[in-house]
Amino acid sequence: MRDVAIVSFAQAKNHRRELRNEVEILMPVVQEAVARSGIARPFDFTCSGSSDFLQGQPFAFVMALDAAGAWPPIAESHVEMDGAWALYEAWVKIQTGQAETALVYAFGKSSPGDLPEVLATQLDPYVMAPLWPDSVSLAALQARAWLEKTGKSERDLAEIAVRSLRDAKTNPNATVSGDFDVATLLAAPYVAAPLREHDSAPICDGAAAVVLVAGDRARQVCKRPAWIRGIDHRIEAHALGMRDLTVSASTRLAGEKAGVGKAKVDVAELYAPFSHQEPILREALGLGAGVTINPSGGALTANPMMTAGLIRIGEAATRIWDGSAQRAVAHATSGPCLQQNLVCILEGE
Amino acid sequence: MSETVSDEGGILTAPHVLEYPYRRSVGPVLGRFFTELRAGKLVGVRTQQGRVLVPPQEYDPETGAATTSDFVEVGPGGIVTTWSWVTKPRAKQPLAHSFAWALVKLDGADTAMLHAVDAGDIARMRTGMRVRPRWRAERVGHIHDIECFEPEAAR
Amino acid sequence: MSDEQKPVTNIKTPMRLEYRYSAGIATSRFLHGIAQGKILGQRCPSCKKVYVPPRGSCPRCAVATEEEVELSDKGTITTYAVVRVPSENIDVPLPFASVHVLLDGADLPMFSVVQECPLEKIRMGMRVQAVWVPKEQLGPTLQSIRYFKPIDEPDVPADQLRETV
Amino acid sequence: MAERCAIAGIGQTHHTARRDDVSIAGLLREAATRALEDAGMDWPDIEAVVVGKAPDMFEGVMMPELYLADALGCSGKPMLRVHTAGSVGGTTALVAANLVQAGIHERVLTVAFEKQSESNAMWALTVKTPLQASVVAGAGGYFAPLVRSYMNRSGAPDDTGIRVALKDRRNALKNPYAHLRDPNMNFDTIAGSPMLWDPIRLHEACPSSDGACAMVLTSERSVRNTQYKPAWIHATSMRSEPTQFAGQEKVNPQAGRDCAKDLYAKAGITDPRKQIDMAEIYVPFSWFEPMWMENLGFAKVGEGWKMTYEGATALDGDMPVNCSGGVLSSNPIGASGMLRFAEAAMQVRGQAGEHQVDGATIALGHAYGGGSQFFSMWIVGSARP
Repeated sequence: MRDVAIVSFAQAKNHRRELRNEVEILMPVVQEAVARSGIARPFDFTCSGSSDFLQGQPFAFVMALDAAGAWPPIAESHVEMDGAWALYEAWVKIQTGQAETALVYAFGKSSPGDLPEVLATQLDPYVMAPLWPDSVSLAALQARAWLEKTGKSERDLAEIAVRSLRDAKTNPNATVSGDFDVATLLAAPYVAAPLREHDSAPICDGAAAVVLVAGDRARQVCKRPAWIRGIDHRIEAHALGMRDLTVSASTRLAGEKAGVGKAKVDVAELYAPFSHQEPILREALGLGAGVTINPSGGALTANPMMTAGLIRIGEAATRIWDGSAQRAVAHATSGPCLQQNLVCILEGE
Repeated sequence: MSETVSDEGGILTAPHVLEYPYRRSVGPVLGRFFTELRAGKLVGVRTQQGRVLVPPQEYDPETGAATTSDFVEVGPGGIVTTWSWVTKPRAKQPLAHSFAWALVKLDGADTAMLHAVDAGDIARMRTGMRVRPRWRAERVGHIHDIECFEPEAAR
Repeated sequence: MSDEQKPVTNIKTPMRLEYRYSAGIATSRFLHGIAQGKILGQRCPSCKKVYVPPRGSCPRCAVATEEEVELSDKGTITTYAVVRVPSENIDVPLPFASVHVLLDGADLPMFSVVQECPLEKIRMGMRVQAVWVPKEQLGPTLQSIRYFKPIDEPDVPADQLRETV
Repeated sequence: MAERCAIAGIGQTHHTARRDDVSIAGLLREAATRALEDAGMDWPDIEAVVVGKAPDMFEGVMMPELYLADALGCSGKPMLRVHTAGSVGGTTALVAANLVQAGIHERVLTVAFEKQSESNAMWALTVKTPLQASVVAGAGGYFAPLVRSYMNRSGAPDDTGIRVALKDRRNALKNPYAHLRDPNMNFDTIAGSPMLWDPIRLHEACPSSDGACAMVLTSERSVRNTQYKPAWIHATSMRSEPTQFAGQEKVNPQAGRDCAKDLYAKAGITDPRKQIDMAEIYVPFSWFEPMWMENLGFAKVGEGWKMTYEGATALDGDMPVNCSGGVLSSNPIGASGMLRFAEAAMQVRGQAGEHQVDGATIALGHAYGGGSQFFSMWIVGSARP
């Protein structure tokens, strides 16, 4: 495999409700990522991630191209997925030798609709979607299964939320942050028992962009490139009643293929939009007590759909650039109850 | 200005509805499932490895291999393998009052299916409890032919 | 159930999702202009081209656009089609002429409709002007421009429209 | 450094207005199992799956690849979902090919589909957005003015579009999978069909179809000994430009010209009309054949219509185009681009049956999408590159 590094990352502040259109949100983010990369346009490849259903408009990604810099014409593609998978496609393109540089971006506007209801349209259209189960209720099925299997409590989940919100205080882009205590959080009513508001990610709008560069060129433009030392993604059965919800088999497999266990991990940015999913992911990736989890505050403090996975990779890269980590793991997820997962290993020189 | 259009600090917003009455062809396997539902029966299908999938699928989710033509009547009772409690149901959801979402493993099935459980109160819900379908009187061959599940103990 | 009932082959799964659409900054400014009977484009700071309706960027230069330019409500048809098939998103009675109109002072055409003209008389290069709803009905929507109508000005030669289809 | 990539298996469904006999999963599996069988493989042989389709509103399933993972034997495997508007079928094949070319996977299944009958294509393509005066009536309403501009600039005879439609519909009679197969279709029925989006007549427009296409792409060492030898990818390219900007050339878009130029350079093609034996190109409205002939460099600007008029693009012409009947005869939008790519590969494998071009060894697959702004292409050959 060729050496490929992340050399820049930018993201929008993750507002709960963003009234700008997708081009207006993306343009400054893409410009910032491009400026920081030290690479002049055009990029050899551009790839983006988004989903039409979030804002209810077909071809939202087509208009978003206005922000990318697509003139003269560029080699470009789009996944109807989180931008983390767009980054994977760009990494593959570089591996084929057809590109040395790539711009990856993603955007998501969830605020125009009722996101938990919109996400019900992701389900099997014959036997699940017609019941309109919301995404929080489905996650709660998984949470209960996990709590009952492990003997953990709702207090353990609240502690994850408290830590995330505290860590997000240093993240200027977080939607929510602050000092909370477990007892206060536990006094709140259930949203979908056993989950309370703090157990699920805030709904927000956002955008992010990343620049990838191959080989020595990365060293020329970046003091300490975040090298992609492994990247893999796996999916598992869709129907919730056909899999063991208390583990994440696809994350475990992707982590093994990416090589998480080959060396010590300093930091992990895990895309866990629900509190109980963080320990499920930690277990699947074999991340022990010595690993700093989600120093950005994670998805529990900012969760722009189709973007938060790419943000995990960008946040992990940031820890490599600033020297606070030598080896970082980034994770992205998609689908109900962690159906599809991507794992990316980043290392400093 | 139209009353539905709002000016929010200079930016205009307006309601947008994405609506379509989708009509889905279901294929032979789900077709059998819905046909049996209309008759007040629940069936699964056997995989080549012998597992019984409920709802039945044309394929084994583990391997992609086609399932067999062996349909197996299951239930009607089953056990709740996990559940969550909805305090305020959304308009499109199966029940208008508080209810549980549950994965229900029907007797004779190897997989669990998603549906609502009308237990009245969260205190009546527990993992492992037995439930049975509450059938709609007018059935058309749809997942909604099961209005919901309800605790067996209620009967 | 009667045994005569046919097997189920189809199900109905209606979908209705409600959203609150936001027009964004540039389009909102444009629509506020329309509500005052003005057509406001935006000029690209880099290539100086004028966009209408503006979307807040020049896709050619990939830069944000800010500078507003008031445009004439007269323009030239660069190309057109006569629509004779119904479409759920369109309220105009059939058949109608769907046209690309290059407003005077703009550098790319906007999509609109021409009326008050026999369909067979419509041609590329034809000069047209916006017909607005009555002043008291003006609102922040493109429906404030009912349609374009022909005006008595000489056609613009085709070679001058080449880059503005 | 790229690995050679073979097209080892190809499958498609019968395309029709409403495939009422299958589920969405069943539709994909019909194409996929045919591709697997053609490649001499079964589900466990596949390492990764790449799915493509156009807007999710068609079926009303958001990111349907999640639900389809089980149906495509994807449990424990990587799955990608591509969406680049109408070009998506082609782009999806290129993303799948990249996985092999990069040496990441040995055997990749790629599937593209659309089950348009679950809703309505005109609705799904131009969903009404508030605060805008919607005057574009579906794809036909969008492309008809561009066709008029082409007619005006080129001075092409008015019946050029009718001739293209007649050729493609006749070709479709030789393709058992095609949607529109009317043996009585003739010049007069096309000419006499109603103008939907004047200058586009009903029979000069593509149908709305349900359908799927699948291919098994493999590394050289994974090719199995089956009835047909594999096709080989000689070159790929993709190019995009923004939807609308000042000074844009919409009739003969630069993204398409650049894409073809890049493609030919990679494939060592200097005279496309001589060196390419046949082409499957994305022609949803008949006039796009001459437009793309110019855009792809088969004809000089303004002269693409002459190829149609002189019969060059007919099955027995010197540059056969859309021998399968093309998009004009079958249009499951998400799959339409992949069908072009697959039909090109079928030709160089000699498996195109009645619509086979004798001795085809080099073929072009082409797809475009959005407002004539997304292009993807490949050159495939019977010989290893």
